Amino acid sequence: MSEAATSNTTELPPPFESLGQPEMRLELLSQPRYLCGGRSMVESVALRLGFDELNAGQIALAVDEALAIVIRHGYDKATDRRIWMSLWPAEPTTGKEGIHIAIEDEAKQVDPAGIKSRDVSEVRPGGLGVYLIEQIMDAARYEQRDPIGMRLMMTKFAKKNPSNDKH
Amino acid sequence: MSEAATSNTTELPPPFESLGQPEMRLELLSQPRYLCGGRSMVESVALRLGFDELNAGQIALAVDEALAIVIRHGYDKATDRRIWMSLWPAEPTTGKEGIHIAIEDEAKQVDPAGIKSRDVSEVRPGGLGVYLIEQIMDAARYEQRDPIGMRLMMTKFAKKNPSNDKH
Amino acid sequence: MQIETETTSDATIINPSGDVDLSVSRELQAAVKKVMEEKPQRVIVNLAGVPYMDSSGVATLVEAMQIARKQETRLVLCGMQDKVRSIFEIARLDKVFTIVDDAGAAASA
Amino acid sequence: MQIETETTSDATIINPSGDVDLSVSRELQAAVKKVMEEKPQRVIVNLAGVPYMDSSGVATLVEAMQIARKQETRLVLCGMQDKVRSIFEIARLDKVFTIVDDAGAAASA
Ligand SMILES: Nc1ncnc2c1ncn2[C@@H]1O[C@H](COP(=O)(O)OP(=O)(O)O)[C@@H](O)[C@H]1O
Ligand SMILES: Nc1ncnc2c1ncn2[C@@H]1O[C@H](COP(=O)(O)OP(=O)(O)O)[C@@H](O)[C@H]1O
Repeated sequence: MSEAATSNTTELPPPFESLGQPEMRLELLSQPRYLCGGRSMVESVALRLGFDELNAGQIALAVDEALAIVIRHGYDKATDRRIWMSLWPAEPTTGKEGIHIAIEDEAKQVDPAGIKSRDVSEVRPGGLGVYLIEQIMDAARYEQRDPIGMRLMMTKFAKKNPSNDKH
Repeated sequence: MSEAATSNTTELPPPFESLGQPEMRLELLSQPRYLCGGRSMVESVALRLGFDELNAGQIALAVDEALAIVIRHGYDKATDRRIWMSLWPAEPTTGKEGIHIAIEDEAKQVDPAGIKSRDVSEVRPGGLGVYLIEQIMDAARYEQRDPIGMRLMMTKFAKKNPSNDKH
Repeated sequence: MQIETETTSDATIINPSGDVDLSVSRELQAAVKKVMEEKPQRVIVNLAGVPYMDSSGVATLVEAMQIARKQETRLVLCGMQDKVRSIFEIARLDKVFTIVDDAGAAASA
Repeated sequence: MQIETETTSDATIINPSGDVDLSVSRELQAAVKKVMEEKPQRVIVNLAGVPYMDSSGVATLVEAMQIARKQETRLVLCGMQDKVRSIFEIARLDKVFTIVDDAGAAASA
Protein backbone atom coordinates (compact mmCIF):
# COMPACT_ATOMS: atom_id res chain seq x y z
CA MET A 1 0.00 0.00 0.00
CA SER A 2 2.80 2.41 0.78
CA GLU A 3 4.23 1.48 -2.60
CA ALA A 4 0.96 2.52 -4.24
CA ALA A 5 1.06 5.80 -2.34
CA THR A 6 4.58 6.51 -3.58
CA SER A 7 3.82 5.66 -7.18
CA ASN A 8 0.70 7.79 -6.96
CA THR A 9 2.70 10.88 -6.15
CA THR A 10 4.89 10.36 -9.19
CA GLU A 11 2.09 9.31 -11.54
CA LEU A 12 2.31 10.96 -14.95
CA PRO A 13 0.24 12.77 -15.98
CA PRO A 14 -0.66 13.62 -12.38
CA PRO A 15 -4.28 12.95 -11.33
CA PHE A 16 -6.48 15.82 -12.54
CA GLU A 17 -7.80 16.48 -9.04
CA SER A 18 -4.28 16.80 -7.64
CA LEU A 19 -3.38 19.70 -9.91
CA GLY A 20 -5.79 22.28 -8.49
CA GLN A 21 -7.17 25.22 -10.41
CA PRO A 22 -5.51 25.45 -13.85
CA GLU A 23 -3.41 28.55 -14.61
CA MET A 24 -5.22 28.86 -17.93
CA ARG A 25 -8.51 27.27 -18.86
CA LEU A 26 -10.13 27.62 -22.28
CA GLU A 27 -13.72 26.72 -23.05
CA LEU A 28 -14.51 26.46 -26.75
CA LEU A 29 -17.36 25.48 -29.02
CA SER A 30 -16.84 22.20 -30.88
CA GLN A 31 -16.15 23.93 -34.19
CA PRO A 32 -13.07 23.21 -36.33
CA ARG A 33 -12.58 26.95 -36.90
CA TYR A 34 -11.62 27.37 -33.23
CA LEU A 35 -8.90 24.69 -33.24
CA CYS A 36 -6.40 27.35 -34.32
CA GLY A 37 -7.15 29.39 -31.18
CA GLY A 38 -6.51 26.45 -28.87
CA ARG A 39 -3.27 25.41 -30.50
CA SER A 40 -1.86 28.96 -30.87
CA MET A 41 -2.50 29.64 -27.21
CA VAL A 42 -0.72 26.46 -26.13
CA GLU A 43 2.17 27.02 -28.51
CA SER A 44 2.99 30.49 -27.23
CA VAL A 45 2.58 29.52 -23.58
CA ALA A 46 4.80 26.46 -24.11
CA LEU A 47 7.53 28.77 -25.44
CA ARG A 48 7.23 30.80 -22.23
CA LEU A 49 7.40 27.65 -20.12
CA GLY A 50 10.79 26.69 -21.54
CA PHE A 51 10.08 24.66 -24.69
CA ASP A 52 11.97 25.36 -27.91
CA GLU A 53 10.06 26.25 -31.07
CA LEU A 54 9.99 22.73 -32.49
CA ASN A 55 8.65 21.20 -29.28
CA ALA A 56 6.17 24.03 -28.68
CA GLY A 57 4.88 23.44 -32.22
CA GLN A 58 4.55 19.72 -31.57
CA ILE A 59 2.61 20.32 -28.35
CA ALA A 60 0.28 22.54 -30.39
CA LEU A 61 -0.15 19.63 -32.82
CA ALA A 62 -0.96 17.20 -30.00
CA VAL A 63 -3.57 19.63 -28.66
CA ASP A 64 -5.06 20.17 -32.11
CA GLU A 65 -5.33 16.41 -32.62
CA ALA A 66 -6.91 15.90 -29.19
CA LEU A 67 -9.50 18.62 -29.80
CA ALA A 68 -10.22 17.28 -33.29
CA ILE A 69 -10.77 13.77 -31.88
CA VAL A 70 -13.37 15.17 -29.48
CA ILE A 71 -15.13 16.99 -32.33
CA ARG A 72 -15.08 14.00 -34.70
CA HIS A 73 -15.57 11.07 -32.33
CA GLY A 74 -16.88 12.44 -29.03
CA TYR A 75 -19.38 14.88 -30.51
CA ASP A 76 -19.88 13.29 -33.96
CA LYS A 77 -19.10 16.66 -35.56
CA ALA A 78 -21.88 18.49 -33.71
CA THR A 79 -20.88 22.18 -33.67
CA ASP A 80 -22.80 23.32 -30.57
CA ARG A 81 -21.03 21.34 -27.85
CA ARG A 82 -18.31 22.47 -25.44
CA ILE A 83 -14.69 21.41 -24.96
CA TRP A 84 -12.35 22.53 -22.16
CA MET A 85 -8.60 22.77 -22.24
CA SER A 86 -6.67 23.39 -19.01
CA LEU A 87 -2.98 24.19 -18.59
CA TRP A 88 -0.60 23.95 -15.64
CA PRO A 89 3.16 24.50 -15.60
CA ALA A 90 4.74 21.19 -14.62
CA GLU A 91 7.36 22.76 -12.37
CA PRO A 92 5.33 23.01 -9.12
CA THR A 93 4.24 19.35 -9.26
CA THR A 94 7.32 17.72 -10.78
CA GLY A 95 10.26 20.05 -10.20
CA LYS A 96 10.92 20.06 -13.95
CA GLU A 97 10.12 22.62 -16.64
CA GLY A 98 7.18 21.39 -18.65
CA ILE A 99 3.44 21.47 -19.05
CA HIS A 100 0.39 19.49 -17.98
CA ILE A 101 -2.64 19.74 -20.28
CA ALA A 102 -6.17 18.43 -19.79
CA ILE A 103 -8.74 18.20 -22.60
CA GLU A 104 -12.27 17.56 -21.38
CA ASP A 105 -15.61 16.97 -23.07
CA GLU A 106 -19.19 16.04 -22.21
CA ALA A 107 -19.42 13.33 -24.84
CA LYS A 108 -20.57 9.75 -24.47
CA GLN A 109 -18.14 7.79 -22.31
CA VAL A 110 -16.02 5.09 -23.90
CA ASP A 111 -13.58 2.61 -22.43
CA PRO A 112 -10.22 4.42 -22.21
CA ALA A 113 -8.48 1.13 -22.98
CA GLY A 114 -10.15 1.19 -26.40
CA ILE A 115 -8.51 4.45 -27.41
CA LYS A 116 -5.25 3.20 -28.84
CA SER A 117 -2.82 4.30 -31.48
CA ARG A 118 -2.60 2.10 -34.54
CA ASP A 119 0.36 0.58 -36.37
CA VAL A 120 1.53 3.42 -38.59
CA SER A 121 3.69 1.18 -40.78
CA GLU A 122 0.41 0.31 -42.48
CA VAL A 123 0.01 3.40 -44.68
CA ARG A 124 -3.60 4.53 -44.89
CA PRO A 125 -5.45 7.82 -44.46
CA GLY A 126 -6.62 8.58 -40.92
CA GLY A 127 -6.10 7.04 -37.53
CA LEU A 128 -3.02 9.12 -36.74
CA GLY A 129 -4.43 11.41 -34.02
CA VAL A 130 -3.89 9.21 -30.96
CA TYR A 131 -0.54 8.02 -32.33
CA LEU A 132 0.72 11.61 -32.71
CA ILE A 133 -0.42 12.51 -29.17
CA GLU A 134 1.42 9.51 -27.72
CA GLN A 135 4.56 10.18 -29.73
CA ILE A 136 4.70 13.88 -28.90
CA MET A 137 3.81 13.90 -25.22
CA ASP A 138 5.91 12.27 -22.49
CA ALA A 139 2.73 10.89 -20.93
CA ALA A 140 -0.92 10.78 -22.01
CA ARG A 141 -3.91 9.14 -20.35
CA TYR A 142 -7.60 8.99 -21.34
CA GLU A 143 -10.08 8.67 -18.49
CA GLN A 144 -13.79 9.00 -17.81
CA ARG A 145 -14.92 12.19 -16.11
CA ASP A 146 -17.34 12.15 -13.25
CA PRO A 147 -20.27 12.19 -14.01
CA ILE A 148 -20.11 12.60 -17.81
CA GLY A 149 -17.64 12.96 -20.63
CA MET A 150 -14.02 11.99 -21.28
CA ARG A 151 -10.75 13.57 -20.23
CA LEU A 152 -7.32 13.38 -21.81
CA MET A 153 -4.45 14.18 -19.45
CA MET A 154 -1.08 14.95 -21.05
CA THR A 155 2.36 15.91 -19.74
CA LYS A 156 5.49 16.96 -21.57
CA PHE A 157 8.79 18.16 -20.14
CA ALA A 158 10.88 20.86 -21.74
CA LYS A 159 14.09 18.88 -21.54
CA LYS A 160 14.46 15.18 -21.13
CA ASN A 161 16.21 14.32 -17.91
CA PRO A 162 19.48 12.48 -18.59
CA SER A 163 18.46 10.05 -15.87
CA ASN A 164 14.91 8.80 -16.28
CA ASP A 165 14.56 7.92 -12.62
CA LYS A 166 14.90 10.70 -10.08
CA HIS A 167 14.41 8.48 -7.03
CA MET B 1 -38.63 55.71 -25.63
CA SER B 2 -38.96 53.87 -28.92
CA GLU B 3 -35.87 55.73 -30.02
CA ALA B 4 -34.01 54.35 -27.01
CA ALA B 5 -35.21 50.85 -27.85
CA THR B 6 -33.94 51.17 -31.41
CA SER B 7 -30.59 52.54 -30.41
CA ASN B 8 -30.27 49.77 -27.84
CA THR B 9 -30.48 47.06 -30.49
CA THR B 10 -27.67 48.69 -32.44
CA GLU B 11 -25.51 49.53 -29.44
CA LEU B 12 -21.83 48.79 -29.97
CA PRO B 13 -20.33 46.84 -28.35
CA PRO B 14 -23.61 44.99 -27.74
CA PRO B 15 -24.63 44.56 -24.08
CA PHE B 16 -22.72 41.61 -22.58
CA GLU B 17 -25.94 39.90 -21.49
CA SER B 18 -27.35 40.06 -25.04
CA LEU B 19 -24.51 38.04 -26.53
CA GLY B 20 -25.23 34.74 -24.78
CA GLN B 21 -22.62 32.08 -24.11
CA PRO B 22 -19.27 33.02 -25.71
CA GLU B 23 -17.92 30.76 -28.45
CA MET B 24 -14.54 30.82 -26.71
CA ARG B 25 -13.86 31.78 -23.12
CA LEU B 26 -10.41 31.86 -21.57
CA GLU B 27 -9.73 32.09 -17.86
CA LEU B 28 -6.16 32.99 -16.96
CA LEU B 29 -4.08 33.79 -13.93
CA SER B 30 -3.05 37.44 -13.63
CA GLN B 31 0.54 36.74 -14.65
CA PRO B 32 2.34 38.61 -17.43
CA ARG B 33 3.74 35.33 -18.77
CA TYR B 34 0.24 34.31 -19.86
CA LEU B 35 -0.48 37.46 -21.89
CA CYS B 36 1.08 35.76 -24.93
CA GLY B 37 -1.47 32.95 -24.73
CA GLY B 38 -4.41 35.34 -24.71
CA ARG B 39 -3.19 37.43 -27.59
CA SER B 40 -2.06 34.48 -29.77
CA MET B 41 -5.44 32.86 -29.37
CA VAL B 42 -7.28 36.01 -30.39
CA GLU B 43 -4.95 36.68 -33.29
CA SER B 44 -5.43 33.30 -34.91
CA VAL B 45 -9.19 33.28 -34.34
CA ALA B 46 -9.46 36.81 -35.80
CA LEU B 47 -7.74 35.54 -38.96
CA ARG B 48 -10.38 32.81 -39.20
CA LEU B 49 -13.17 35.36 -38.67
CA GLY B 50 -12.14 37.37 -41.72
CA PHE B 51 -9.51 39.84 -40.52
CA ASP B 52 -6.29 40.36 -42.46
CA GLU B 53 -2.94 39.83 -40.76
CA LEU B 54 -2.37 43.46 -39.85
CA ASN B 55 -5.78 43.86 -38.24
CA ALA B 56 -5.63 40.47 -36.49
CA GLY B 57 -2.27 41.56 -35.05
CA GLN B 58 -3.74 44.86 -33.88
CA ILE B 59 -6.66 43.10 -32.17
CA ALA B 60 -4.08 40.94 -30.39
CA LEU B 61 -2.37 44.14 -29.26
CA ALA B 62 -5.64 45.61 -27.94
CA VAL B 63 -6.29 42.40 -25.98
CA ASP B 64 -2.75 42.35 -24.62
CA GLU B 65 -3.11 45.97 -23.47
CA ALA B 66 -6.50 45.30 -21.88
CA LEU B 67 -5.19 42.26 -19.97
CA ALA B 68 -2.07 44.18 -18.90
CA ILE B 69 -4.23 47.04 -17.58
CA VAL B 70 -6.15 44.57 -15.42
CA ILE B 71 -2.90 43.10 -14.08
CA ARG B 72 -1.29 46.49 -13.39
CA HIS B 73 -4.23 48.60 -12.26
CA GLY B 74 -7.08 46.23 -11.39
CA TYR B 75 -4.99 43.69 -9.49
CA ASP B 76 -2.00 45.89 -8.57
CA LYS B 77 0.31 43.25 -10.09
CA ALA B 78 -0.97 40.46 -7.83
CA THR B 79 -0.21 37.19 -9.65
CA ASP B 80 -2.86 34.96 -8.10
CA ARG B 81 -6.03 36.60 -9.42
CA ARG B 82 -8.22 35.59 -12.37
CA ILE B 83 -9.07 37.31 -15.66
CA TRP B 84 -11.62 36.14 -18.24
CA MET B 85 -11.63 36.79 -21.95
CA SER B 86 -14.70 35.91 -24.02
CA LEU B 87 -15.06 35.89 -27.81
CA TRP B 88 -18.06 35.99 -30.11
CA PRO B 89 -18.11 36.32 -33.90
CA ALA B 90 -19.89 39.59 -34.69
CA GLU B 91 -21.82 38.19 -37.63
CA PRO B 92 -24.85 36.71 -35.78
CA THR B 93 -25.51 39.96 -33.88
CA THR B 94 -24.52 42.57 -36.47
CA GLY B 95 -24.66 40.91 -39.89
CA LYS B 96 -21.04 41.89 -40.45
CA GLU B 97 -17.81 39.92 -40.22
CA GLY B 98 -16.02 40.87 -37.05
CA ILE B 99 -15.46 40.04 -33.41
CA HIS B 100 -16.85 40.97 -30.00
CA ILE B 101 -14.44 40.58 -27.08
CA ALA B 102 -15.08 40.88 -23.33
CA ILE B 103 -12.31 41.16 -20.74
CA GLU B 104 -13.52 40.68 -17.17
CA ASP B 105 -11.89 40.86 -13.76
CA GLU B 106 -12.81 40.73 -10.09
CA ALA B 107 -10.85 43.85 -9.18
CA LYS B 108 -12.01 46.89 -7.25
CA GLN B 109 -14.64 48.79 -9.19
CA VAL B 110 -13.78 52.20 -10.61
CA ASP B 111 -15.88 54.76 -12.42
CA PRO B 112 -15.79 53.76 -16.11
CA ALA B 113 -15.87 57.46 -17.03
CA GLY B 114 -12.47 57.80 -15.36
CA ILE B 115 -10.81 55.32 -17.71
CA LYS B 116 -9.82 57.59 -20.56
CA SER B 117 -7.10 57.72 -23.14
CA ARG B 118 -4.64 60.56 -22.78
CA ASP B 119 -3.32 63.10 -25.28
CA VAL B 120 -0.54 61.21 -27.05
CA SER B 121 0.98 64.34 -28.58
CA GLU B 122 2.56 64.79 -25.18
CA VAL B 123 5.41 62.30 -25.47
CA ARG B 124 6.02 60.46 -22.20
CA PRO B 125 6.42 56.83 -21.16
CA GLY B 126 3.21 55.00 -20.26
CA GLY B 127 -0.45 55.81 -20.47
CA LEU B 128 -0.86 54.35 -23.95
CA GLY B 129 -2.92 51.25 -23.17
CA VAL B 130 -6.42 52.73 -23.23
CA TYR B 131 -5.50 54.93 -26.20
CA LEU B 132 -4.35 51.92 -28.24
CA ILE B 133 -7.52 49.99 -27.41
CA GLU B 134 -9.71 52.90 -28.53
CA GLN B 135 -7.71 53.45 -31.71
CA ILE B 136 -7.68 49.78 -32.72
CA MET B 137 -11.23 48.72 -31.91
CA ASP B 138 -14.34 50.11 -33.62
CA ALA B 139 -16.05 50.33 -30.24
CA ALA B 140 -14.89 49.85 -26.64
CA ARG B 141 -16.76 50.34 -23.37
CA TYR B 142 -15.69 49.85 -19.75
CA GLU B 143 -18.45 48.93 -17.31
CA GLN B 144 -18.89 47.62 -13.78
CA ARG B 145 -19.78 43.94 -13.45
CA ASP B 146 -22.47 42.75 -11.14
CA PRO B 147 -21.61 42.24 -8.28
CA ILE B 148 -17.83 42.77 -8.47
CA GLY B 149 -15.11 43.63 -10.92
CA MET B 150 -14.82 45.52 -14.18
CA ARG B 151 -15.61 44.53 -17.75
CA LEU B 152 -14.24 45.88 -21.01
CA MET B 153 -16.47 45.22 -24.04
CA MET B 154 -14.86 45.65 -27.48
CA THR B 155 -16.03 45.22 -31.07
CA LYS B 156 -14.13 45.35 -34.33
CA PHE B 157 -15.37 44.65 -37.84
CA ALA B 158 -13.27 42.95 -40.48
CA LYS B 159 -14.08 45.50 -43.15
CA LYS B 160 -15.42 48.96 -42.62
CA ASN B 161 -18.85 49.34 -44.17
CA PRO B 162 -18.79 52.02 -46.91
CA SER B 163 -22.00 53.39 -45.42
CA ASN B 164 -21.81 53.85 -41.67
CA ASP B 165 -25.54 53.68 -41.21
CA LYS B 166 -27.30 50.51 -42.30
CA HIS B 167 -30.81 51.69 -41.38
CA MET C 1 -6.88 28.77 -46.80
CA GLN C 2 -6.42 29.43 -50.49
CA ILE C 3 -5.53 26.82 -53.09
CA GLU C 4 -4.10 27.72 -56.47
CA THR C 5 -3.55 25.16 -59.18
CA GLU C 6 -1.29 25.60 -62.19
CA THR C 7 -0.74 23.26 -65.09
CA THR C 8 2.52 23.07 -67.00
CA SER C 9 3.29 20.73 -69.90
CA ASP C 10 4.85 18.22 -67.48
CA ALA C 11 2.87 18.52 -64.28
CA THR C 12 -0.03 19.94 -62.35
CA ILE C 13 1.08 21.96 -59.33
CA ILE C 14 -1.19 22.47 -56.32
CA ASN C 15 -0.26 25.45 -54.12
CA PRO C 16 -2.24 25.57 -50.89
CA SER C 17 -1.56 28.49 -48.56
CA GLY C 18 -2.42 28.80 -44.89
CA ASP C 19 -2.75 26.30 -42.04
CA VAL C 20 -4.22 22.95 -43.09
CA ASP C 21 -6.30 21.65 -40.21
CA LEU C 22 -9.69 19.99 -39.76
CA SER C 23 -11.48 23.18 -40.71
CA VAL C 24 -10.03 23.29 -44.23
CA SER C 25 -8.66 19.85 -45.08
CA ARG C 26 -11.78 19.07 -47.11
CA GLU C 27 -11.00 21.97 -49.40
CA LEU C 28 -7.56 20.52 -50.01
CA GLN C 29 -9.08 17.08 -50.50
CA ALA C 30 -11.50 18.43 -53.11
CA ALA C 31 -8.74 20.29 -54.97
CA VAL C 32 -6.50 17.22 -55.02
CA LYS C 33 -9.29 14.93 -56.20
CA LYS C 34 -10.22 17.30 -59.01
CA VAL C 35 -6.61 17.41 -60.21
CA MET C 36 -6.25 13.62 -59.96
CA GLU C 37 -9.34 13.06 -62.11
CA GLU C 38 -7.44 14.50 -65.07
CA LYS C 39 -4.93 11.68 -64.58
CA PRO C 40 -1.89 13.92 -65.07
CA GLN C 41 1.55 12.31 -65.35
CA ARG C 42 2.85 14.28 -62.40
CA VAL C 43 1.19 16.12 -59.51
CA ILE C 44 3.27 18.42 -57.33
CA VAL C 45 1.88 19.64 -54.00
CA ASN C 46 3.91 22.69 -53.09
CA LEU C 47 3.61 23.23 -49.34
CA ALA C 48 5.79 26.34 -49.18
CA GLY C 49 2.76 28.41 -48.13
CA VAL C 50 1.63 26.00 -45.40
CA PRO C 51 3.06 26.85 -41.95
CA TYR C 52 1.04 24.15 -40.17
CA MET C 53 -0.64 20.84 -40.98
CA ASP C 54 -2.43 18.37 -38.76
CA SER C 55 -3.37 14.72 -39.35
CA SER C 56 -6.46 15.66 -41.36
CA GLY C 57 -4.16 17.30 -43.92
CA VAL C 58 -1.79 14.35 -43.84
CA ALA C 59 -4.73 11.97 -44.39
CA THR C 60 -5.68 13.95 -47.49
CA LEU C 61 -2.19 13.55 -48.90
CA VAL C 62 -2.05 9.82 -48.08
CA GLU C 63 -5.33 9.44 -49.93
CA ALA C 64 -3.85 11.37 -52.85
CA MET C 65 -0.90 8.97 -52.89
CA GLN C 66 -3.20 5.98 -53.00
CA ILE C 67 -5.11 7.42 -55.96
CA ALA C 68 -1.84 8.38 -57.66
CA ARG C 69 -0.46 4.85 -57.37
CA LYS C 70 -3.57 3.31 -58.86
CA GLN C 71 -3.53 5.52 -61.91
CA GLU C 72 0.25 5.84 -62.27
CA THR C 73 0.40 9.53 -61.56
CA ARG C 74 3.70 10.60 -59.98
CA LEU C 75 2.98 12.50 -56.73
CA VAL C 76 5.70 14.75 -55.30
CA LEU C 77 5.59 16.98 -52.22
CA CYS C 78 7.85 20.01 -51.98
CA GLY C 79 8.49 23.21 -50.05
CA MET C 80 7.80 21.70 -46.63
CA GLN C 81 8.36 24.02 -43.70
CA ASP C 82 9.98 22.54 -40.58
CA LYS C 83 6.78 22.15 -38.56
CA VAL C 84 5.04 20.36 -41.41
CA ARG C 85 8.04 18.11 -41.99
CA SER C 86 7.94 17.23 -38.32
CA ILE C 87 4.46 15.66 -38.52
CA PHE C 88 5.52 13.59 -41.53
CA GLU C 89 8.55 12.40 -39.60
CA ILE C 90 6.62 11.52 -36.45
CA ALA C 91 4.06 9.63 -38.53
CA ARG C 92 6.96 7.93 -40.39
CA LEU C 93 5.59 9.12 -43.71
CA ASP C 94 8.71 11.07 -44.68
CA LYS C 95 10.08 7.97 -46.42
CA VAL C 96 6.74 6.95 -47.91
CA PHE C 97 6.20 10.15 -49.89
CA THR C 98 8.58 11.59 -52.43
CA ILE C 99 9.55 14.83 -50.69
CA VAL C 100 11.93 17.30 -52.32
CA ASP C 101 13.06 20.80 -51.48
CA ASP C 102 11.38 23.01 -54.05
CA ALA C 103 9.15 23.10 -57.12
CA GLY C 104 12.20 23.01 -59.39
CA ALA C 105 13.40 19.72 -57.95
CA ALA C 106 9.83 18.39 -57.90
CA ALA C 107 9.56 18.70 -61.69
CA SER C 108 12.11 15.95 -62.16
CA ALA C 109 11.92 13.95 -58.93
CA MET D 1 13.56 37.23 -24.59
CA GLN D 2 17.28 37.56 -25.10
CA ILE D 3 19.19 40.82 -25.32
CA GLU D 4 22.63 41.09 -26.88
CA THR D 5 24.65 44.26 -26.77
CA GLU D 6 27.60 45.06 -29.04
CA THR D 7 29.84 48.09 -28.99
CA THR D 8 31.54 49.47 -32.08
CA SER D 9 33.77 52.53 -32.24
CA ASP D 10 30.78 54.69 -33.21
CA ALA D 11 27.81 53.20 -31.40
CA THR D 12 26.38 50.74 -28.95
CA ILE D 13 23.88 48.39 -30.53
CA ILE D 14 21.16 46.68 -28.50
CA ASN D 15 19.69 43.55 -30.13
CA PRO D 16 16.65 42.24 -28.27
CA SER D 17 15.00 39.12 -29.66
CA GLY D 18 11.54 37.77 -28.95
CA ASP D 19 8.21 39.38 -28.11
CA VAL D 20 8.53 42.46 -25.87
CA ASP D 21 5.50 42.54 -23.60
CA LEU D 22 4.81 43.24 -19.93
CA SER D 23 6.55 40.01 -18.92
CA VAL D 24 9.94 41.06 -20.30
CA SER D 25 9.92 44.84 -20.82
CA ARG D 26 11.83 45.35 -17.56
CA GLU D 27 14.71 43.30 -18.95
CA LEU D 28 14.83 45.60 -21.95
CA GLN D 29 14.58 48.62 -19.66
CA ALA D 30 17.51 47.40 -17.58
CA ALA D 31 19.64 46.70 -20.67
CA VAL D 32 18.90 50.14 -22.13
CA LYS D 33 19.63 51.94 -18.85
CA LYS D 34 22.93 50.13 -18.47
CA VAL D 35 23.98 51.14 -21.98
CA MET D 36 22.86 54.75 -21.47
CA GLU D 37 24.93 55.05 -18.30
CA GLU D 38 28.06 54.82 -20.43
CA LYS D 39 26.82 57.94 -22.25
CA PRO D 40 27.71 56.64 -25.71
CA GLN D 41 27.49 59.02 -28.67
CA ARG D 42 25.03 56.76 -30.45
CA VAL D 43 22.71 53.98 -29.29
CA ILE D 44 21.03 51.77 -31.89
CA VAL D 45 18.15 49.54 -30.86
CA ASN D 46 17.87 46.89 -33.57
CA LEU D 47 14.36 45.45 -33.45
CA ALA D 48 14.85 42.96 -36.30
CA GLY D 49 14.41 40.08 -33.88
CA VAL D 50 11.25 41.45 -32.26
CA PRO D 51 8.04 40.18 -33.87
CA TYR D 52 5.76 41.85 -31.32
CA MET D 53 5.87 44.78 -28.92
CA ASP D 54 3.20 46.19 -26.63
CA SER D 55 2.97 49.57 -24.88
CA SER D 56 5.25 48.45 -22.05
CA GLY D 57 8.02 48.01 -24.62
CA VAL D 58 7.19 51.33 -26.24
CA ALA D 59 7.30 53.04 -22.83
CA THR D 60 10.79 51.66 -22.30
CA LEU D 61 11.94 53.18 -25.60
CA VAL D 62 10.27 56.54 -24.87
CA GLU D 63 12.10 56.57 -21.56
CA ALA D 64 15.34 55.78 -23.39
CA MET D 65 14.70 58.71 -25.72
CA GLN D 66 14.23 61.05 -22.77
CA ILE D 67 17.50 59.92 -21.21
CA ALA D 68 19.24 60.16 -24.59
CA ARG D 69 18.09 63.75 -25.11
CA LYS D 70 19.30 64.85 -21.71
CA GLN D 71 22.80 63.49 -22.21
CA GLU D 72 23.04 64.13 -25.95
CA THR D 73 23.20 60.50 -26.97
CA ARG D 74 21.81 59.88 -30.45
CA LEU D 75 19.11 57.16 -30.23
CA VAL D 76 18.13 55.34 -33.43
CA LEU D 77 15.66 52.48 -33.88
CA CYS D 78 16.02 50.08 -36.80
CA GLY D 79 14.87 46.76 -38.21
CA MET D 80 11.22 47.22 -37.22
CA GLN D 81 8.87 44.48 -38.37
CA ASP D 82 5.43 45.52 -39.66
CA LYS D 83 3.53 44.68 -36.48
CA VAL D 84 5.93 46.64 -34.33
CA ARG D 85 5.88 49.59 -36.72
CA SER D 86 2.11 49.55 -36.47
CA ILE D 87 2.08 50.28 -32.72
CA PHE D 88 4.50 53.20 -33.22
CA GLU D 89 2.22 54.56 -35.94
CA ILE D 90 -0.97 54.21 -33.90
CA ALA D 91 0.73 55.90 -30.93
CA ARG D 92 2.02 58.60 -33.34
CA LEU D 93 5.57 57.92 -32.24
CA ASP D 94 6.84 57.03 -35.70
CA LYS D 95 7.78 60.66 -36.27
CA VAL D 96 9.12 61.22 -32.76
CA PHE D 97 11.79 58.53 -32.96
CA THR D 98 14.51 58.31 -35.57
CA ILE D 99 13.53 55.07 -37.28
CA VAL D 100 15.58 53.64 -40.15
CA ASP D 101 15.54 50.39 -42.05
CA ASP D 102 18.60 48.52 -40.89
CA ALA D 103 21.69 48.65 -38.68
CA GLY D 104 23.75 49.95 -41.59
CA ALA D 105 21.56 53.01 -42.02
CA ALA D 106 21.35 53.44 -38.25
CA ALA D 107 25.10 53.94 -38.00
CA SER D 108 24.83 57.25 -39.84
CA ALA D 109 21.23 58.36 -39.23
N1 LIG E 1 -13.64 11.47 -26.52
C1 LIG E 1 -13.77 10.36 -27.29
N2 LIG E 1 -14.94 9.81 -27.46
C2 LIG E 1 -15.07 8.73 -28.23
N3 LIG E 1 -14.07 8.10 -28.86
C3 LIG E 1 -12.87 8.59 -28.74
C4 LIG E 1 -12.66 9.73 -27.96
N4 LIG E 1 -11.39 10.00 -28.03
C5 LIG E 1 -10.82 9.08 -28.83
N5 LIG E 1 -11.70 8.20 -29.27
C6 LIG E 1 -11.40 7.04 -30.14
O1 LIG E 1 -10.03 7.15 -30.47
C7 LIG E 1 -9.79 7.03 -31.86
C8 LIG E 1 -9.19 8.33 -32.40
O2 LIG E 1 -8.86 8.16 -33.72
P1 LIG E 1 -7.63 8.89 -34.43
O3 LIG E 1 -6.35 8.27 -33.97
O4 LIG E 1 -7.70 10.35 -34.36
O5 LIG E 1 -7.94 8.46 -35.89
P2 LIG E 1 -9.20 8.83 -36.77
O6 LIG E 1 -10.05 9.78 -36.05
O7 LIG E 1 -8.55 9.42 -37.97
O8 LIG E 1 -9.83 7.49 -37.00
C9 LIG E 1 -11.09 6.70 -32.49
O9 LIG E 1 -11.05 5.34 -32.80
C10 LIG E 1 -12.15 6.98 -31.41
O10 LIG E 1 -13.09 5.95 -31.37
N1 LIG F 1 -9.86 47.31 -14.38
C1 LIG F 1 -9.38 48.52 -13.99
N2 LIG F 1 -9.29 48.80 -12.71
C2 LIG F 1 -8.77 49.98 -12.32
N3 LIG F 1 -8.33 50.94 -13.14
C3 LIG F 1 -8.39 50.73 -14.42
C4 LIG F 1 -8.90 49.53 -14.91
N4 LIG F 1 -8.82 49.59 -16.22
C5 LIG F 1 -8.29 50.78 -16.51
N5 LIG F 1 -8.02 51.50 -15.43
C6 LIG F 1 -7.45 52.88 -15.46
O1 LIG F 1 -7.15 53.16 -16.81
C7 LIG F 1 -5.83 53.64 -17.00
C8 LIG F 1 -5.05 52.69 -17.87
O2 LIG F 1 -3.80 53.23 -18.11
P1 LIG F 1 -3.00 52.99 -19.46
O3 LIG F 1 -3.64 53.75 -20.57
O4 LIG F 1 -2.72 51.56 -19.74
O5 LIG F 1 -1.68 53.65 -19.03
P2 LIG F 1 -0.66 53.24 -17.88
O6 LIG F 1 -1.11 51.95 -17.29
O7 LIG F 1 0.62 53.11 -18.63
O8 LIG F 1 -0.72 54.40 -16.94
C9 LIG F 1 -5.26 53.80 -15.64
O9 LIG F 1 -5.25 55.17 -15.36
C10 LIG F 1 -6.18 53.04 -14.69
O10 LIG F 1 -6.44 53.81 -13.54
